Amino acid sequence: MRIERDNMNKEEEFMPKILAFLCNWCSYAGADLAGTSRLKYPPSILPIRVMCSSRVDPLFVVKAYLGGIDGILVAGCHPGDCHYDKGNYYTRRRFALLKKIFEEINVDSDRLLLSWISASEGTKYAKVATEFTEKIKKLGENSAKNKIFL
Amino acid sequence: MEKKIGVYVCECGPNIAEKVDIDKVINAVSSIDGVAVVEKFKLLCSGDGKKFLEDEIKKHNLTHLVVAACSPKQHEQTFMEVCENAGINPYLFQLANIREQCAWITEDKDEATEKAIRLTKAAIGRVRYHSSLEKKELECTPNVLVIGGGVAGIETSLQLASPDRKIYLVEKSSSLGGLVTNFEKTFPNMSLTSDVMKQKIQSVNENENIKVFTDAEVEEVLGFFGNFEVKVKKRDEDKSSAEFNVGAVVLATGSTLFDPKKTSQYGYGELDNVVTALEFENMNSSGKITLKNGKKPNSVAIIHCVGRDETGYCSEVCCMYSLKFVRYLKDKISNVKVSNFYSDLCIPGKTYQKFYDQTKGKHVDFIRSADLKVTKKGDKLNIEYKDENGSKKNLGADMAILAPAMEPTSDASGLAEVASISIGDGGFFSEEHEKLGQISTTTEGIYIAGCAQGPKNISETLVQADAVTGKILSSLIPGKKIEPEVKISQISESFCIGCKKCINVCSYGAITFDEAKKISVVNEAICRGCGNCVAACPSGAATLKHFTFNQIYQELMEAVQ
Amino acid sequence: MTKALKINKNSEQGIIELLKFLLESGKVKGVFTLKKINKEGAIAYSLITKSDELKDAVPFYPLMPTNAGKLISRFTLRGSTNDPVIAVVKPCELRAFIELVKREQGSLDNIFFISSTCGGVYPLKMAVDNTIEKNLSKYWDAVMKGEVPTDLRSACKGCEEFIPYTADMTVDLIAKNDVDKQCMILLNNEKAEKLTEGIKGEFLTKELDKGKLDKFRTKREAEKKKLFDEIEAKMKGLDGLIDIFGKCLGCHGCSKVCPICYCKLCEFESPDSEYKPSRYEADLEKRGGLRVPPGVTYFQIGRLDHITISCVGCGACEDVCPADIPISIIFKKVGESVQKLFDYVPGRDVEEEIPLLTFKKEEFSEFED
Amino acid sequence: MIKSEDNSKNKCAIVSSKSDTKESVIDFLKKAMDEGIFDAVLIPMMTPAGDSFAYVLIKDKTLLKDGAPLSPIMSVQGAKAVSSVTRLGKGKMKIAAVMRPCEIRATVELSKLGQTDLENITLISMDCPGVLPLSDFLGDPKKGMKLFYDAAEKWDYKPMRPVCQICDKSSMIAGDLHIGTLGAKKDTFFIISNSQKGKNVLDKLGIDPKESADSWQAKVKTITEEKHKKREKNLKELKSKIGGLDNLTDTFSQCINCHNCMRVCPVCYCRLCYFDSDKVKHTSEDYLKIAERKGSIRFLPDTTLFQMGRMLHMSISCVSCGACEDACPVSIPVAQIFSMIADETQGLFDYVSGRDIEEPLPLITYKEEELNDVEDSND
Repeated sequence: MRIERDNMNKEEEFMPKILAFLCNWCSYAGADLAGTSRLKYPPSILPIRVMCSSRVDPLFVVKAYLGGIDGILVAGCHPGDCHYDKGNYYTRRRFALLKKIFEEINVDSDRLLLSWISASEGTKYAKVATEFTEKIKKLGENSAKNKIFL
Repeated sequence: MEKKIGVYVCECGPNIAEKVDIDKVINAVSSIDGVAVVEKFKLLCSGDGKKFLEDEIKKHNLTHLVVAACSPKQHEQTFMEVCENAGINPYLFQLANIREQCAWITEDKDEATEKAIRLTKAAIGRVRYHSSLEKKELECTPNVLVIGGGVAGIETSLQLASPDRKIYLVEKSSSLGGLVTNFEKTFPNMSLTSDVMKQKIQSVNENENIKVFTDAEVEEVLGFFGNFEVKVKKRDEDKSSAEFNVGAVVLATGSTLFDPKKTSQYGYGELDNVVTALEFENMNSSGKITLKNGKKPNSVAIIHCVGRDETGYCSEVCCMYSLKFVRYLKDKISNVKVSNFYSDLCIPGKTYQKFYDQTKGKHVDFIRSADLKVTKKGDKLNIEYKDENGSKKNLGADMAILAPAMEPTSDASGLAEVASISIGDGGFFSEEHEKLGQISTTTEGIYIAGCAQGPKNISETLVQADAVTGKILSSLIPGKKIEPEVKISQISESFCIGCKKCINVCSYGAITFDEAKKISVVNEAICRGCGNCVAACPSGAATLKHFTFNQIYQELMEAVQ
Repeated sequence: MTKALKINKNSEQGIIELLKFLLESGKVKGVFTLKKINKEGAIAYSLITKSDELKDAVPFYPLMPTNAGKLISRFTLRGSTNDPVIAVVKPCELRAFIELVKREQGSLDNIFFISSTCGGVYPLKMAVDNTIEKNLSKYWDAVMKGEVPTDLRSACKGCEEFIPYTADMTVDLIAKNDVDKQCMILLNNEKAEKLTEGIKGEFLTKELDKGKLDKFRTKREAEKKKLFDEIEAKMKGLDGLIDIFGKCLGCHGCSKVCPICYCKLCEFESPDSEYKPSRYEADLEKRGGLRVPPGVTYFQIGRLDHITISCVGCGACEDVCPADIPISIIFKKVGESVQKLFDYVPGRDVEEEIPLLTFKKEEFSEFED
Repeated sequence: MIKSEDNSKNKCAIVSSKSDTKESVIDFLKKAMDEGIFDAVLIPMMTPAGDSFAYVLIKDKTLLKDGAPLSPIMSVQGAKAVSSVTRLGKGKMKIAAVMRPCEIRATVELSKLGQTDLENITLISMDCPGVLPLSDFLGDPKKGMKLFYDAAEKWDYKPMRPVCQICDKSSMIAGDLHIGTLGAKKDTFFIISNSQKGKNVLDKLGIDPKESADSWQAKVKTITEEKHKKREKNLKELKSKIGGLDNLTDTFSQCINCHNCMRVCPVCYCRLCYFDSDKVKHTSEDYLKIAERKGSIRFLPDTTLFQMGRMLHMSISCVSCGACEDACPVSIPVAQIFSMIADETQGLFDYVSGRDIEEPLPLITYKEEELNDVEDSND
């Protein structure tokens, strides 16, 4: 017996909801630049501004995932360019750990993405947003959103 | 008190209005709990717009403000000021970015509208959990401690000293000037150094706003930007010490030269007529370039890259001063034959190539070599080497000048500890950021100028002195208090278990350990609010103001609801 | 080759002899070891200061009532002990303590460790109805033959870290057919040599029999593979996870006894983990229904994130789980994988930095987009 | 709410349905949701793997059919579920919580302790046949299901947990509504309102409680008295077994300080337990000193202190629900011990935990003249 709600509307095309944790100094600025350059990318990406990618507690990612969010992007300055010297190196380790755990317990590790996007990489941001959205579309909706027994 | 949130959507002229159905946004958020008023306006960042917002806040007795407009990088500050003017705490405000990351990224108005609604809801969800934060002001002293009396230290001191800013210049040797005082001329324009230096040193000594300590060293630097307590001790017999407060510290301790004795291949210290660059400078300054036997050398080998393998880096300046030595030699001994042995030539920049072109020529050879060894052959020196093809060659010379690598001074690591900054590549002080923070360190208010940060020439050193001066002049203004970051981390005394993870990951040394209570404590004057410690803390004892768990969590849950 | 001390008594009695000598000679002030604490035969870790109390000590009893690493952490939490103390612990307990020391939750000063090649322990449940006592001779038989008793705890059955890393003294127990006659104590460092100076016994040089231990490891590996395969078959995405953790009571006993869980207040019991009414309303809107209290899966994944990097696979979590969830195997499996990722062995060396508190400038590019 | 030990005035309604009691209870809840009386229902439900039960807050009515009021086990004490939903505020939803009497009583205690806001909650209790020991059930859930439902039907409490076997409050009316199944026909149940809130629910559903509850009450009385007798006997035995410090210490000798009992206890509500706090962490010198005094101490040494401390902290609110015993990995009869202590401590103040929401907690009130027998008589 599996109790869950099937409240998906299958008619409509699936537009994923993707959270993007963006560091204030690089990636958020990069995302802004994508906009000011009028680059087009899917509106599926919902930005959350943090001062440094190292503020992203992996538990936010777990919570967001179990909350049913389809994809989670963590983006920060390129390694070596962290505004706070070395925060993103820790981000990378924490992310590697979390992703490994997701792989190991066999839940959607593909829904997690780490990317380095500088303030001048508007194009890269638009590209990452587009490609990640496409990837998530292929994966389909995160089934966690209908689960009752989490 | 009941929350009354005001939500204002900016049309941004046509920028948002044409791409987002603003009325739909207004509709979608107006019934949210706590939202007292939702309005749109043509251009909220304009004078009219700001006035409008201010009036609205007062009219509706708003407790919180949400503006849906452009990026916080554009106008967060603007609207925070509006809040302040209207009498609410500027941190009870949140800006939803519905322009750069919404209106401008899609042609589909429906999609943009939906996203705008989400972002606005997220901002409302977040602002509900904002807390008032108070700006803090700290008294500070504009005085500056400069450590090292070479080119960098002297230049910084002279530029900064003023009647309302006292400079303490601490030099460990008995006189000011540093390495440069050994040089007769400087490349590439071969101008006379000594006159300029003498003048500068005199200016320092005559400047009543600069207190010079020679034969002295810095024993203690405690505190933080704006308020460092410094202890200086004389190295002389009475070991007298002085204590004073400064707002900033400049590390300008320069560099020293690699000791060629550390490697036997050059025969330095064993063979006659093998001299170091510095010894040669002195020889030249004294006017007589002679061999041990008093004769003038007919052939000279200048050996570049001495110690490059050992130190693991190119010292940038040796090639250029070796060229300068060729000039010295050519000036003083006609027909002298000079052979330059190098592993790579470093001739950067817009003027050096010319200097090189003018220097090479008759009787001046440049030989790319490896596995070089200096031995004695009769009364001459013999330079054994492998040429570019790998074949063994020999060359005789009367004299060999070694151009050793530049190394950090022996007291660098001790000083780094005193100033709580770190040592980086090659043992030099490590700058805050390889690209973005060359003269600052991870400790705010402690700066590096000149060769203490890594090998560089005099002009580069002077540029750094200028940069440090600029930083200090703009951030440490006499009579003005400093405002430390407000959005900083804090650690709950009752939840902290004292595992020091936070201390480990902090780049700024902003967290100290209270040994008595066995817990971590944030130094509010130092923390810069990155939040790294918060994610490192397993028990949620650390939080980041304005980016608390709840604030971020509410924002993200509302965004995807 | 290391120096070794041979005492002509069975291994357990030999160690008791050594402990007695240490207490009586004043070389240590206290001894940490498993001990029978009442006439019913309840076994608990005890801190012993008088040598006659050692008569009830059972240093190698196949039971881990609590992870001793956690206990010694508690003992030294408020500062290192002034008086020397010696503890007889299992390899995983020692590793746990080293991990705790790295987190400032204990001090190695003045504490000496005796450990052994470890044959594993029985489930806590078996201590309750006294079945361990009945199984003792079977257990030692298996240990001497280098076999894995079938009713051991699953964490122990699949454990390959049965040789202590940082013990001062190591008693060789596994696959040695004379442990019932003699006690061979390897003295791994000068401290150990100094401590044993003056004791009656034979000093010689000796080392662990690598061949025999490798053979034993192969058996454990096979057991581990079975356990891992079993759990892997259940880990079928989120639904599999919900099936596994569905019966979790939310008692958090696993974290309470976990030696790596050292927080004063667990993140998952903090205000941040509470649901506000609005959150319930939003979730119900989406899901139609929600388990209350919510978050058992979140708790488990969160704990995996917090501790697997240092999980020593001691199995304490599973022992206390009232819902019999195979936590220890899940944590062991994930732990093995993440520890490999960072090339880290928890408790191997106190100087080895916890991977999340350090970094290399160039690494993990495979995790970046 | 009225003091409900005196049930004689109770009037009830008899609700009937097509099929069995469970179905009719679900039907009743569904109707109430249809009428908009409740927006959501808190009720146990089987987990997807089919090996346990958990409380689920249901908003989607179609899920109700899977509700399992009176599940065979108590994996989570219902009061903890109610507290989780309302601790931070009453919220907008009107919720019916269908629970066992001991769960309702614990909820009432938590409400007194500020751990739940019951304004939007309607507490519905049911006659409780007891629950199976958790470990028995988890060992073979299929067998457990059959065992439980067969026994429950016959009101045979022998397979149930020891503390359930001696529960004399298994039909206690403590919530807003009580569903009586004892003495009812298979497809009916009695419903009794116990508060204005409960009355309003019945009103809105057009149910008029005008029938006599005598037959239910008679049956309750028989069973309660039977269990009460057994209770007196068992607790007397227990008392002789654990009385005295040595016996007590022996009883807790297997305790491994996992504090599971405290964590699952519905009335242990502290964010950080005193016994997990810094206050119980000593220096090595202190530990050694204690050890030296006795020659040897178990480590950690404070097991008995923890249990006695817990008696002091929560026995006054203990509802004898048995969750602690279920969660104890070393099978200490904690629930029976605490139930015994609770009888004594609550008796001291003529207090019955969870009986009445208006009744103040004994230790936060006092009378000027009371408890003279605990005072030194020399005054």
